[in-house]
Amino acid sequence: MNANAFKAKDYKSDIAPIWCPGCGDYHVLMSITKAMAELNRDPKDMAVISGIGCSSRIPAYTNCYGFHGVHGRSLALAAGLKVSRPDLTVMVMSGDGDGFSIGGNHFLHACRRNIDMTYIVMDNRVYGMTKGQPSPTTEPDWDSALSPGGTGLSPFHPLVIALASGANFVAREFSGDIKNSTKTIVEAVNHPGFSFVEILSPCVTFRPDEREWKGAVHRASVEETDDPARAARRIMTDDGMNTGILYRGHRKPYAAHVKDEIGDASALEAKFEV
Amino acid sequence: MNANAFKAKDYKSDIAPIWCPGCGDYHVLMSITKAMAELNRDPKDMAVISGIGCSSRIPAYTNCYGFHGVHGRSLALAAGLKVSRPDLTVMVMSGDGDGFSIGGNHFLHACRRNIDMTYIVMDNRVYGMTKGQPSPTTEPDWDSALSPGGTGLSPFHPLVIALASGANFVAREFSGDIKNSTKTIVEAVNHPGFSFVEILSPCVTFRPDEREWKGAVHRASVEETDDPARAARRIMTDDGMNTGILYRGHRKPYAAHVKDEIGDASALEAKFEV
Amino acid sequence: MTEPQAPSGSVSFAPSESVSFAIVGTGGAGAITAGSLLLEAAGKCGWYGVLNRSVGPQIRGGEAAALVRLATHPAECMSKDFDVLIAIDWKGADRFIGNMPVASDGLVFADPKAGAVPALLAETGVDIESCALKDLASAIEGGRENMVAVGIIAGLIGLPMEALMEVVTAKLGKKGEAVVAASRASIEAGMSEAARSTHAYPLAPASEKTGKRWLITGNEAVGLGAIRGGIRFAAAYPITPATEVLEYLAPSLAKIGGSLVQAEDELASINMAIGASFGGRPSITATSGPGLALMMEALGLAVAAEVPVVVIDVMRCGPSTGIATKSEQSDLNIAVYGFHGDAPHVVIAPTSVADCLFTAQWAVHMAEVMQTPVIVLSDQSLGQARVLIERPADVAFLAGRKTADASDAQTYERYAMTADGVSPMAIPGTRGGQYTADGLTHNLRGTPSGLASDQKSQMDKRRAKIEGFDYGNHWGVVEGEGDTVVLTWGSLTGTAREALRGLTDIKLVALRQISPFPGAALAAALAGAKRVLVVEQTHSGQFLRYIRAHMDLPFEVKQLNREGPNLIGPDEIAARIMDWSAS
Amino acid sequence: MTEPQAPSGSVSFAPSESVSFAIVGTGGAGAITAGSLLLEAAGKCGWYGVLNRSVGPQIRGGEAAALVRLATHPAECMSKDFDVLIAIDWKGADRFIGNMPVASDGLVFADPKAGAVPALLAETGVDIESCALKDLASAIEGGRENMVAVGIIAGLIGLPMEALMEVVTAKLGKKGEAVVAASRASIEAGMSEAARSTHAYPLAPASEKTGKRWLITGNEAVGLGAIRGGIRFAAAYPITPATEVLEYLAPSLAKIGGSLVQAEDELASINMAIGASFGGRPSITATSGPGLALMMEALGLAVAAEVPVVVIDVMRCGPSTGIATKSEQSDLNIAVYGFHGDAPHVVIAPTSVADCLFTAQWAVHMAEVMQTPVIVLSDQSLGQARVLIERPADVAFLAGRKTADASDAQTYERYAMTADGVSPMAIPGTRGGQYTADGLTHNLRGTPSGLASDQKSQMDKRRAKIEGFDYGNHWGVVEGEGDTVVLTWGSLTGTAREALRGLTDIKLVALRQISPFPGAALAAALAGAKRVLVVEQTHSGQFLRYIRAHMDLPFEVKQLNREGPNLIGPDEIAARIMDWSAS
Ligand SMILES: Cc1ncc(C[n+]2csc(CCOP(=O)(O)OP(=O)(O)O)c2C)c(N)n1
Ligand SMILES: Cc1ncc(C[n+]2csc(CCOP(=O)(O)OP(=O)(O)O)c2C)c(N)n1
Ligand code: SF4
Ligand code: SF4
Ligand SMILES: [Mg+2]
Ligand SMILES: [Mg+2]
Repeated sequence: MNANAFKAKDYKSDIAPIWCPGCGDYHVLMSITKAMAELNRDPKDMAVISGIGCSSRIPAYTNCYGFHGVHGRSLALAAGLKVSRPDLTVMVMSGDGDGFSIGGNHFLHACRRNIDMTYIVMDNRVYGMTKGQPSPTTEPDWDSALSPGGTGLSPFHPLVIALASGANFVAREFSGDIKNSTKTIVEAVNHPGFSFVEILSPCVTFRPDEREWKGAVHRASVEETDDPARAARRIMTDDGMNTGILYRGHRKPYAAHVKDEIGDASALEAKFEV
Repeated sequence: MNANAFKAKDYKSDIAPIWCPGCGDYHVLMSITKAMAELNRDPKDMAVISGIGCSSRIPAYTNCYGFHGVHGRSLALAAGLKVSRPDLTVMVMSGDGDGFSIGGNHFLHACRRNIDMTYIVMDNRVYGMTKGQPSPTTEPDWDSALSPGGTGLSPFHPLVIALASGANFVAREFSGDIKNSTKTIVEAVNHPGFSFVEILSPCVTFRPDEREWKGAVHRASVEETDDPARAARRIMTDDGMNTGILYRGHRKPYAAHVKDEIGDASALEAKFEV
Repeated sequence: MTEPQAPSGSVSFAPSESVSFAIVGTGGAGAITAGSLLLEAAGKCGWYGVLNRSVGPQIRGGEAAALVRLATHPAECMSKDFDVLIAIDWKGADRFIGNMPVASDGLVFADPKAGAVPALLAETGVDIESCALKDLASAIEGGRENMVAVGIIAGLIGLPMEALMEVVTAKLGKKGEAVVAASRASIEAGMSEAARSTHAYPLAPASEKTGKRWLITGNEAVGLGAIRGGIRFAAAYPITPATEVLEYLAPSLAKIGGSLVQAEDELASINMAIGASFGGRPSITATSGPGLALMMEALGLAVAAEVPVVVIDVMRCGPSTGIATKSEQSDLNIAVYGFHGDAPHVVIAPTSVADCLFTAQWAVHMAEVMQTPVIVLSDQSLGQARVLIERPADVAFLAGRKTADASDAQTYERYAMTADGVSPMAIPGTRGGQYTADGLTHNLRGTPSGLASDQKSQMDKRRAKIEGFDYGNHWGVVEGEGDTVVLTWGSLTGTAREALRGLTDIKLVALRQISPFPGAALAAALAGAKRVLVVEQTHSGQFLRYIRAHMDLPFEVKQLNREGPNLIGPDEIAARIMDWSAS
Repeated sequence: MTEPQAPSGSVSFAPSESVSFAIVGTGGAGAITAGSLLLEAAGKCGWYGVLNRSVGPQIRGGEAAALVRLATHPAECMSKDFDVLIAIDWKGADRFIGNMPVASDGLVFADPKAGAVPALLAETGVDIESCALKDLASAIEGGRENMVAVGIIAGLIGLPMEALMEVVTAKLGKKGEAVVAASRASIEAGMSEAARSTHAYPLAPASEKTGKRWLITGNEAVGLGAIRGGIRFAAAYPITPATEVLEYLAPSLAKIGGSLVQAEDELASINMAIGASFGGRPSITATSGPGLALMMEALGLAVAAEVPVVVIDVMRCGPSTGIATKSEQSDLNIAVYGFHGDAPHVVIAPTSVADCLFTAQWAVHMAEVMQTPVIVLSDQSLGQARVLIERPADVAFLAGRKTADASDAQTYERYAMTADGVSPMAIPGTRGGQYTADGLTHNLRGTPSGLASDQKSQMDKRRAKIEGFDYGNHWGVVEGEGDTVVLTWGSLTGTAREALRGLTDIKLVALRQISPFPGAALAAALAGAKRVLVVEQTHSGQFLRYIRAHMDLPFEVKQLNREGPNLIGPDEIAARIMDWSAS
């Protein structure tokens, strides 16, 4: 029951998504706005930051402050914002191409830096926006114009990378499961430090096979852990389809050093006087 | 015993290193040239690729083909080279700044792509070339001008990242231990796919405390494994100072598709004829 | 080749040299398929033509339109308006109909069942005929509205059934005879509709006796030209509107023994290409503005380390992410000047879709011979246009890298001074050629150096090789005579040519070679000019600024420039010129 | 302030207005420490001066030299040669001694125990006196050779002991009296040596009655200026020679409640700065050429999304990695033109070390007021020079961003059209101001749009705000009168000023504002010019090319340009001017 001042609709803008009918990202938009309502923060105090891709279009569909930046750099934009504005709730929304391909380095370092924000990647295992090329999470045998016959590369384990590089909260959800997605996002935002949620979100246009995901996902059978090594091992050996919160750590979030009181620059002059 | 045609000195150039006296990288230079002699490949068929940093100066000190590229991109240079010239033995040499900070994304993707080459990172936990700033492997409390009082960030686990992203061979060595470093490099080069060797190599100028490493390193007490999840768990819980080969996998190396026979472009015209 | 027929309309109309039509409908309605079919069939009849698509922001399911122009002569740009506009449906039409003007003597075909004709269009007073696309199609077993539309257009312009069916059979034959028959029936239904129309737009037979047509996009032509030139390695990161270059190269390189690697980002793709080229393989990548921006640091490395590499930049609207699917010429600045430090290199631009092939091949040749990066400035309007052209001539340019021979001398100097500034490059595997390529200031061997003398001599050498190269007469296009000149570059060349058709005493000068600046050649081409109209698709006038920087302009200069996505049309150029002539 | 003394030499020499000396020795020998000490002491006496270092490629332990010039007037560039060169040792001297000419009436002090004077130097026939640095130092308990060298120089130029001891005590006092005493004894020993010399180079007392001196580097001055302007967030990725800007900002920002984040690379650092600025904090980053190249894509985003941000580019020798520790002005092109698409923004350049403060502060002001990226082109010669200057004047410029007020209206348009092109920006937290900043072509609200009208109106707006801004009289420097003009920019301004000292009827015009091009102001400054010498530190003449692109040059133009690391000197400029005047 949500007895809060804000409802999910208060977090939705009036801009019509460009997404294809049936795209999983519609569900993610529902989940994040529902989660925001649960969190009950005023939309004016929330920021949704993204890069480029179908998924990355999401900020403008919310009623929060948003930044639709360049491809792959959302985490860096968000880091600057959160460090200098610790009062804001910052969510970063990305896709598997934006986040794990071009944006991979910022992912590593965001996890390590452990700034208090939430990173949600809508993983559809394809570059949707550019019309169907393999991403780091794409299966090795997926055929496409750019990689005829498939890349032959084993897909990435984003959750393991997150763990190995220091993320403080790691979860996987399925876009169609709005209830659990919402719950997990609320937990992720509330958890201090850098929280990472991978949401499996089908691209019905370039990966029609992903409509099958609905039947394939299942809740994680084991409890979440706070031991990164155990969590990593578990994820490395699972089938990639189990959802839920997998790891919740206790690392100290990044300390921003920003004081509210802005000091006087003239104090800095003494150093130079001869 | 090395009864080979080539000796270590055949792999050394006549160019004097710019390194500070006592720098660990001198030892790494010895180890790689010794390893090359063991491998007994003609220097003309070897390529040593690097980025920018004190450590990245190493190619010109060998007598192989070398490419001293831009900061952080050595793995990409090397990937292009090896895919189009599978006949060459390709070694990539980097530093903790070059390889794990600016070069982090290429590291992730090189591991995943699993091209048959060897990646050696001279980890001194500092940016030596730019005179002493913290790198991703630097301890959180290490004081410097750029991060007074330390960064407060927990250091990276490069070996775990390598495992999580699919490297096929993972090892750690200490530069001062030339015998083991040499042996491990030989194994790394001989192992198919992407091999990663982190060599702890002290920066005596900006990290004089690293002279203590000599006493701190110790051989790994457990046998190498071919189970990445086990290896990851082990490394995540070790003290960062145990050396040896930690993981040797069986993933299929990247298939380059390059044929020796170059076909005729005129065959491509039919497609366009109306 | 089948001969074009007389138009099937009852009234007789004078055949014209060019006809334009648009087929609109939501994605899935098959507008693009219909346009392609008509284009290819026209090719079989010896006509020329071009197809552009206009699509909405939706990834799928939004509005789409096939914009087609057919002509008796090579024609790559659209006319200023359409003779026929046919709508399968009107969904989202408000968003684009303003950009698709129908000629005053044109015709709109609309199915009343598809809803009302948009007010914006109806208000122009253009003739509107209704035709029951839906009913006609559903009356046929397996019939499709877009095929009925094909029939209508074919009927109006006189495109013969046989040519259409040749294409249909090649495309759909595999699906069985029923499908082919349904298409034929649909087309026939459309043709009957056309015959009932009070209008017709017959296209005259192809004027020149020419060889077979090719149907190709600029992006494909660039890829084929690159391979012809010798490219055997490509590194790829997808980006609109360059992705098709990469998607063409992937299977094509595989066929001839080359390879393409999909990189994690553009920083990787350009470095991969440089690495492969260091290994002796001519290498390429393709991107658009945002990706090019990310490649500039490594391109500087290729300049300093003297590694050949070709970058195709298929320009789109900028700045930043801009409009990914629309054209602009606004990457001229970054391509020429976007390096830190002084970095001589080459920038060229194809002047037409057909020329994409030549220009890409020339690019490979120059990159390899001069050991330099070459940036090719194509753009969305070339890259994604599908055109009917004559088979491009074979070009002699090949990758001809000056390499060092094996030797025991141990005295190899990678960056040795030479008369032409190009030093023989040892390819890994060459005995005695070992060296380390370096982006730091270096001496003759490549060893990093802080000496002023090394910095100077290597910079002099790198400049000399670019400035001393013989660019032949490929620097640009000069057509016609007159003291009034239209000066343009790249993709607008075709537009300018079209504008000057029929005008006399006007000279067309267009640059294919952007950098190094072809100063002497351009000065010669402009000698005697009294008035020069500089035409470019940028907001700030980058091209004119660039020219000013390099030469005096001792004549009256006017500027016709505009940002995208609204392309400068032949009519605008002509109007400006007429205006001038009048005054 | 202590008064300068008469030189202690036995013969009397006429005091001069400027004296230059070099102290050389391997790293660890303390040459730089000695030079710094002398500079700071000179500041206490009211002199001006500058210290540059010359270091070898070795990271540590290689050759190092302190190059110092002291003068009675503000002086930031080195003289063409040195009056005194003193060597603690000669290791690696071959590599640099050719770049350190000693004046014909100069003096070399050498310790025979440090080995033979390099032939290159000895052959010049310059006077060489031997002095037993080693022996003198070891005769003193805790004595150091570099302190003896300090004494020698001080003696030769007439720098009083009290000033030196003031500095020594401040620096070494904590280490105990013995250390201070040893320094004093070493300096005294040196002074006695100087007294025995047949030479002396007395410096005249500071000419103008001025206030206290500051001792500051260009990199520090930029940092302080930025903070004065309102910067409260910095993102950092180290790179020579910009690292000191960041290393200055880190603790300084912490002191006043700002913060600095070390990023993983330059792609991250620029995006962090943009993100922080989106949040309302004036933000900055500093880098050099290779890093700037990596930032260009995101700078385009800042243009399109209209986010204020300041980037300090401390230029070094290019292209590619070039020479990290040496100066050049060759990033002008990339700073002005290095964007894909048309991207109006601001580029300015400090004209001296002292001006680094003003220029950085102005940069912050303009970035914030115009909501635009501002690139500041400093260079290694400014950034790493340590100079004695007067306390820079307080400047009124402050970050003054036009923000949107809280509202319930729900009609906020982030990119609304306004008279000056600047739209009020809602800072996150502002009620009713929610919007999404976007790098795609967008409408007034920021929603992505493919419409030609949106592309045009937003581009017009962005250009208007940059071109319509009132840059006041800060666009440049105009000094002197005459129809012969020296035209330069940035760091060479001081060099040119120095060159024109003593010459009459020559005008100095230097640009601080590079882009937008200050056309009207420059044209006014050049009105009546007959001859213009354009001076710049680039190989290709980027600056002249840039000017040509924007204005006609109706006068005789000569060019004095050269790549780094060999800096253009005042003597060269003067020679070119004299040459002209003669002809
Ligand atoms: C620098 C740069 N390179 C490439 C692109 C082209 N591009 C746009 S979106 C995209 C991939 C998006 O994939 P993903 O993040 O998985 O998003 P999706 O569309 O699948 O939701 C690419 C490559 C770009 N805009 N900028
Ligand atoms: C694009 C770019 N950014 C920054 C630099 C400056 N830079 C040179 S080396 C270096 C760090 C090197 O650190 P590491 O790789 O650890 O090498 P080390 O010197 O410690 O061996 C940096 C930041 C550069 N050359 N290029
Ligand atoms: S292309 Fe795929 S990811 Fe993009 S909107 Fe369509 S379904 Fe969604
Ligand atoms: S600074 Fe450190 S890493 Fe660099 S050469 Fe010196 S000791 Fe080695
Ligand atoms: Mg995706
Ligand atoms: Mg290091």
